[in-house]
Amino acid sequence: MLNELFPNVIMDDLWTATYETLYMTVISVIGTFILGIILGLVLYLTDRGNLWSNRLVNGITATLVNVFRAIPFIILILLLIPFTDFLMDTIRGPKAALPALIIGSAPFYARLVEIALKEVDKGVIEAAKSMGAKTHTIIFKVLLQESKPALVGGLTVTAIALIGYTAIAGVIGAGGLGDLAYMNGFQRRNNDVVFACTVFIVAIVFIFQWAGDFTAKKMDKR
Amino acid sequence: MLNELFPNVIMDDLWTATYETLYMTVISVIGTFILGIILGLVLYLTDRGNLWSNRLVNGITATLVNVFRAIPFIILILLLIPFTDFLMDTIRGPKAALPALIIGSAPFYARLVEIALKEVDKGVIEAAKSMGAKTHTIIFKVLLQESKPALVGGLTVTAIALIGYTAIAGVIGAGGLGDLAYMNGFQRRNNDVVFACTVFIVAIVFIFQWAGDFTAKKMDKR
Amino acid sequence: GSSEEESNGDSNGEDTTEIVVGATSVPHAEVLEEAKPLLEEKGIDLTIETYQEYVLPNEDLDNGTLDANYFQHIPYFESQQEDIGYDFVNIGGIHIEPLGIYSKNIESIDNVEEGTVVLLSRSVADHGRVLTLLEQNDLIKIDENVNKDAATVEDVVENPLNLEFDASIEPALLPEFYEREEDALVAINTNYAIQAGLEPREDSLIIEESDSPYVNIIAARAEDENNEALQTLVEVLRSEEITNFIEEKYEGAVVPVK
Amino acid sequence: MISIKKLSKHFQTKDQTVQAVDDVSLDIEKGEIFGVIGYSGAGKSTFVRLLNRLEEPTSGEITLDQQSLTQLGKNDLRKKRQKIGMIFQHFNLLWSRTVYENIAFPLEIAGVDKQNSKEKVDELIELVGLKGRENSYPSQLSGGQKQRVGIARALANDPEVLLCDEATSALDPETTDDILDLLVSINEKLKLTIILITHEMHVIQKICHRVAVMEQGKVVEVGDVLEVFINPKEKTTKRFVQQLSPLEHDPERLKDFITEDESKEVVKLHFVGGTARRSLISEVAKQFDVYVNILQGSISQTQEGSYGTLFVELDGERKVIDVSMDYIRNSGVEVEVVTNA
Amino acid sequence: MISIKKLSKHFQTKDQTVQAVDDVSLDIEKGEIFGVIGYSGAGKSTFVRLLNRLEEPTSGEITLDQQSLTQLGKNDLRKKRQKIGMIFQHFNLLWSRTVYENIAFPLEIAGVDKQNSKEKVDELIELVGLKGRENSYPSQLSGGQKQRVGIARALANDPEVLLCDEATSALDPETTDDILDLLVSINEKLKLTIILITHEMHVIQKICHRVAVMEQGKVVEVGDVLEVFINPKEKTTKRFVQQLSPLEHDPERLKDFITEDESKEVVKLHFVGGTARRSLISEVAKQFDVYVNILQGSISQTQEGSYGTLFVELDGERKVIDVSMDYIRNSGVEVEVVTNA
Ligand SMILES: Nc1ncnc2c1ncn2[C@@H]1O[C@H](COP(=O)(O)OP(=O)(O)OP(=O)(O)O)[C@@H](O)[C@H]1O
Ligand SMILES: Nc1ncnc2c1ncn2[C@@H]1O[C@H](COP(=O)(O)OP(=O)(O)OP(=O)(O)O)[C@@H](O)[C@H]1O
Ligand SMILES: [Mg+2]
Ligand SMILES: [Mg+2]
Repeated sequence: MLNELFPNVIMDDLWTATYETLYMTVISVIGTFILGIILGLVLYLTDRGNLWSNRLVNGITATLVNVFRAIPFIILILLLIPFTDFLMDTIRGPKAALPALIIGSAPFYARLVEIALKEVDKGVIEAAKSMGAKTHTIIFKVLLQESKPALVGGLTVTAIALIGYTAIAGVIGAGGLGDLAYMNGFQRRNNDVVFACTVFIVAIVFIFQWAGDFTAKKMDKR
Repeated sequence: MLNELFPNVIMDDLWTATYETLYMTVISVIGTFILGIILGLVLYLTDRGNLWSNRLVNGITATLVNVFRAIPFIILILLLIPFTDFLMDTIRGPKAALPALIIGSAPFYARLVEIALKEVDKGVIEAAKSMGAKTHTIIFKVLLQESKPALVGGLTVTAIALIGYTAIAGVIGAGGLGDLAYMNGFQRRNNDVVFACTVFIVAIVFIFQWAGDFTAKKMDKR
Repeated sequence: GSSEEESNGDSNGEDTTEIVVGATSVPHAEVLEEAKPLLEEKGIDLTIETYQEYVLPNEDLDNGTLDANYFQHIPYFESQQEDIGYDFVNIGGIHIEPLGIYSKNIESIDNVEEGTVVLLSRSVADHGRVLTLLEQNDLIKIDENVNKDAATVEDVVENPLNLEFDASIEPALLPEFYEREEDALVAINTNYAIQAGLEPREDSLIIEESDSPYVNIIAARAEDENNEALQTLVEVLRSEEITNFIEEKYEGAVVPVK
Repeated sequence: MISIKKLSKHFQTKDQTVQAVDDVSLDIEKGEIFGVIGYSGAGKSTFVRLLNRLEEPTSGEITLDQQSLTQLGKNDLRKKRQKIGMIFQHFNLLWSRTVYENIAFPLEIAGVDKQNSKEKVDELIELVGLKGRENSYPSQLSGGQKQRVGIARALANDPEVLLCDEATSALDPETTDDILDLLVSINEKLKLTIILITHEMHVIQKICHRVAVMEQGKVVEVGDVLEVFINPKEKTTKRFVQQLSPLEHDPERLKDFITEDESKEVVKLHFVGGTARRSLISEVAKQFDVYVNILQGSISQTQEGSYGTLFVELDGERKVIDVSMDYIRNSGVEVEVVTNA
Repeated sequence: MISIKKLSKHFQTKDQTVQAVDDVSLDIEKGEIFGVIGYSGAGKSTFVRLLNRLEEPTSGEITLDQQSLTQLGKNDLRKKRQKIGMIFQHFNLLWSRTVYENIAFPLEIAGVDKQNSKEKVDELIELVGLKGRENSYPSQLSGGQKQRVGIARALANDPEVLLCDEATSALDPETTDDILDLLVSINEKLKLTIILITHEMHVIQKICHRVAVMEQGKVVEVGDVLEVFINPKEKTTKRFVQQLSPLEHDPERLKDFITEDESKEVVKLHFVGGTARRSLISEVAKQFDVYVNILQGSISQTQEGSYGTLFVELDGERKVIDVSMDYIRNSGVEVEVVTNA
């Protein structure tokens, strides 16, 4: 039955592509999370009136973040090839896509982190300050804790955007479902492949969204 | 001087591309804003425990939003061709890119809207309820007002992501700076064109980011 | 839309005819740009629509957005007609972009080791070409039942050296891979090779000959087979001025059809 | 007017079920100012939040003007709520709106036109003493100023019922008095029904007609203010009433006077209004050979006579002291000998 | 210990400059409990926020233990702050932490190990009466419960200075008393310096040594509690002191007694401690042919004698009334004839 409806779909390919998509997404979500939180914190903390208030650092970080968001992803991949080669020792395949994926989406997540941090009640930051908390403590025990639901929500959004980026990462042979849909589906006019890939991607998106929503809800004690 | 450093850059093309990018971005930001706010509100309001708490509607909206985020943008553009033809009466050029741009980024903004709305203090919603406010009033005068800085922040992030999307929209001849960079720069190995385009894109990103930050800050009376 | 412009052109009759031609950026669009003033002299107003990939230009030709397109070679043109059922005609071949196989470390095509990686463009239109080239050098064998021009990696039936194919690379990035994947065989379209500073005839291990069937053509809808404007277009593109331009500009990466 | 029947609200936390409101039945009349007191966590806030259904009851029924509030449809509830003002313990002001806009909000909701709205808001701003701060945002206000914005907002739409959750507890005595006077005058003029949570007994005393005492979700005592004050039955109530004369029970300070000495006795005189004569102490001094030393306490004049508690030392012969005590008792004043416990 | 010199803080709003704290100079001793009162918006919160530099002063200087706080580097300020506890008017609890974790927070900051921290936190939870609610989140607590978490948190790290901004104003009298007792005992045991903002005068009376009265950013009166209470100079102060015996000045209720009748005189007796004899009223009754009817008022015993105000009616012949009044005056009690103004 399935074979009739999907004559061109090769299950093995589909699974490999799924694995590649998950591999790229999960690892780059982790990288994006770490890098994005750091950048977001710097953006927030160095903003006027905040803990590290520093125009210069804020300006530089904002510039970096903006520039990396400005460069079209495909060109970013190209620019990063030497760096990728140095870091990953390969410039092909899912592994090679990671630097571009992370560098492409971390600035984006950084902005979401910044927005989330701005929503933290100024009162509790003051409370922590009044207890003589180190900036380090304020960051880890107040800012990041009190903005958890928004941070997780933002990460979910970023993760799903990343799934979209992995499709573009196909240009360096990274594979994945988006690439399969383009190569074997779209280019060869195999609509069944496009459809099957889309269903799989939708499923992954749903799992990510559900996990994100669940975690955010669980964390929200307001 | 400039001609020497940028031998392959044709200023007219650059300006046209800039105009195209701005045209696509600005119009689709407006569309995304409207559609995203509506979807985000529905997501938030129909969530458990909120004003319109409705599992079914929430489920359907979430599915729609997730599916449209799941489809790789390049495939989305192609899938939407009939719809675009019907709506815009053309399937080529910047105008034809708009439906795909809006439909591709509105679900994304919708999630950011949802996150922003979740940060609104439950107490003020209760206060409005206790005054006998209509849902309509609560939406427009409480939820959207009290989350303004986060909504604007999210829109800025989305707008900048949209600039990236316009580059992909090049496949249907939408033009724009990203396309110029890719076609005349990257594909022809004219690094000066890539560089010039990137500088222009960065400038646009900066203007968007600055305008967004400024507006958000101005609105934040906390 | 451009179809309106076209009807305008028809009603205006003799003075100017407008034609809309779809092309990929390099070299097609560049060649057309060069031809534009020449065509103007002959009363033809050329509009160039640039495409990034190889599906839409045929689609747009079919639905009337374009009057002709100039991006595909004959084998792709034929396989598309067969697969999708377009009713197109070949108005005339213009040039060949010979495709070569390069490698940084492999000295000769006879020294290819077991398990070598072969990198191909992600454009399906190129796959058959590369595979045919490899078959001609006895590295693989393609299923006899498939049209060689439309063959894909899956159609390789004999692969004695266990070559590992990766057919998903953005064509413009192939020179980068050549630089860095030193042990791989990289199939690079000549235009990208030149732009990256390679000398196709010298640096390639194997390269298509000028009798290659992969001639890039002007394609049009069947009903326009005898369209005068399109005939003029082919004429101009084959003229000496354009031929010289192609030879000078692309230094052998693009070879005009004689 | 408001009739509450077997109202309960339970909260589920990870470890336990909190019975915030537990089987409460009450009737509150139209135009009444009804006080609710109780220890922190007794369920007072939850109780008033049930009254406009900000909290859905676990069980029980609330009838407002013959209408069952608990069964009201969404739209009817909304309309009803426009006539129920609420002052929140934590203010719940909109940070995105200025003082003026916050107060105008209920008027916007009720669809009052700009002109009328402006008049009303200006008047309220004047009344709560925020003139000149109309354009400030809540973040620029002090705690008490925020509270006053909350009060003005609750009054803006001329409610028929006003729910006050610790409306004055962030306010200084002067402002408190002003606000209370305002509430009383509206109450009298417009027959506004007020339900008022507070832990400040002088607020209850000053403006409430009746008072209910809550403890662990239950109403343990309810009655006319004076009645409850004069004759508090529950321990909680007694503790609250004591707040009115905070010094009287300070045992530390009485200790020095309580001695083994037979000729001196510390007694607590409890004036409960009614028959008690005001000149009691000088009468005793005149008739018996004892000195009456007032140690501490407070007394006040109400419509129904003297009310209050005095701690006095009776100084004289043992026998005379006893006789004097009998005399005082017969005048309708409760007498209690204070010993060092 | 804390020395404040010419301290000012101005806020700029759209329309105007608010002089929240205006040229305040004060000295607060180690181990002192220092009260601050004032109307809403007087600048009290801003004042204490300046003391730990949550608000940067516009001008002026604060010295703490010989160290200029205003010139302290970031790191030193941080260390200093660990020894300055603060209870916020709006609690400022972390919603992401349970009651237990909120109270343990300052201990985490100070790097106290888990074991010691647990002991301390459990003890504090017990003390503020939140046993059993350790694992609740702030959103599950009542207003008073939140306030108590804030109090426990401020005390967790054994501060040397405690800044309390309306620490008890959300609390019922019983809990308030418990908290105040706790503060006094820590104050005595550990020489804790407390600066306490409140608008509840009985809090000042119960635990403060000195009190400052703020008005429009300025300290208009400052002195020992009893002194200020007995002899309030400023109108604001008088209004606050009146809160202690809220009924005494109720002119409405005295009116009925003030008549044209020559043989009756309503007088206000002001006991100011010191020489005033406690048995004054019975002495008068015994010596003169007048009846002394206590109308209202309150009196209390302090270390320095009786203190308070009584309104009494003297009933007898005109001449005798005058003589009695002289007698009372000579006993060191202020006498004032009350007329209907
Ligand atoms: N950030 C600010 N911007 C502008 N004005 C402010 C700001 N913070 C406080 N004020 C103003 O400063 C004055 C003093 O405020 P403060 O909070 O110190 O008063 P307070 O004495 O604590 O009053 P309350 O008893 O009502 O809490 C008030 O008029 C207030 O409106
Ligand atoms: N959402 C909730 N989840 C769990 N428990 C709750 C919740 N809201 C209130 N409670 C609990 O219900 C009880 C009653 O709370 P309520 O706020 O009604 O007290 P209250 O009498 O207003 O106290 P206070 O004077 O301190 O404001 C408290 O023990 C409180 O912890
Ligand atoms: Mg409460
Ligand atoms: Mg204050």
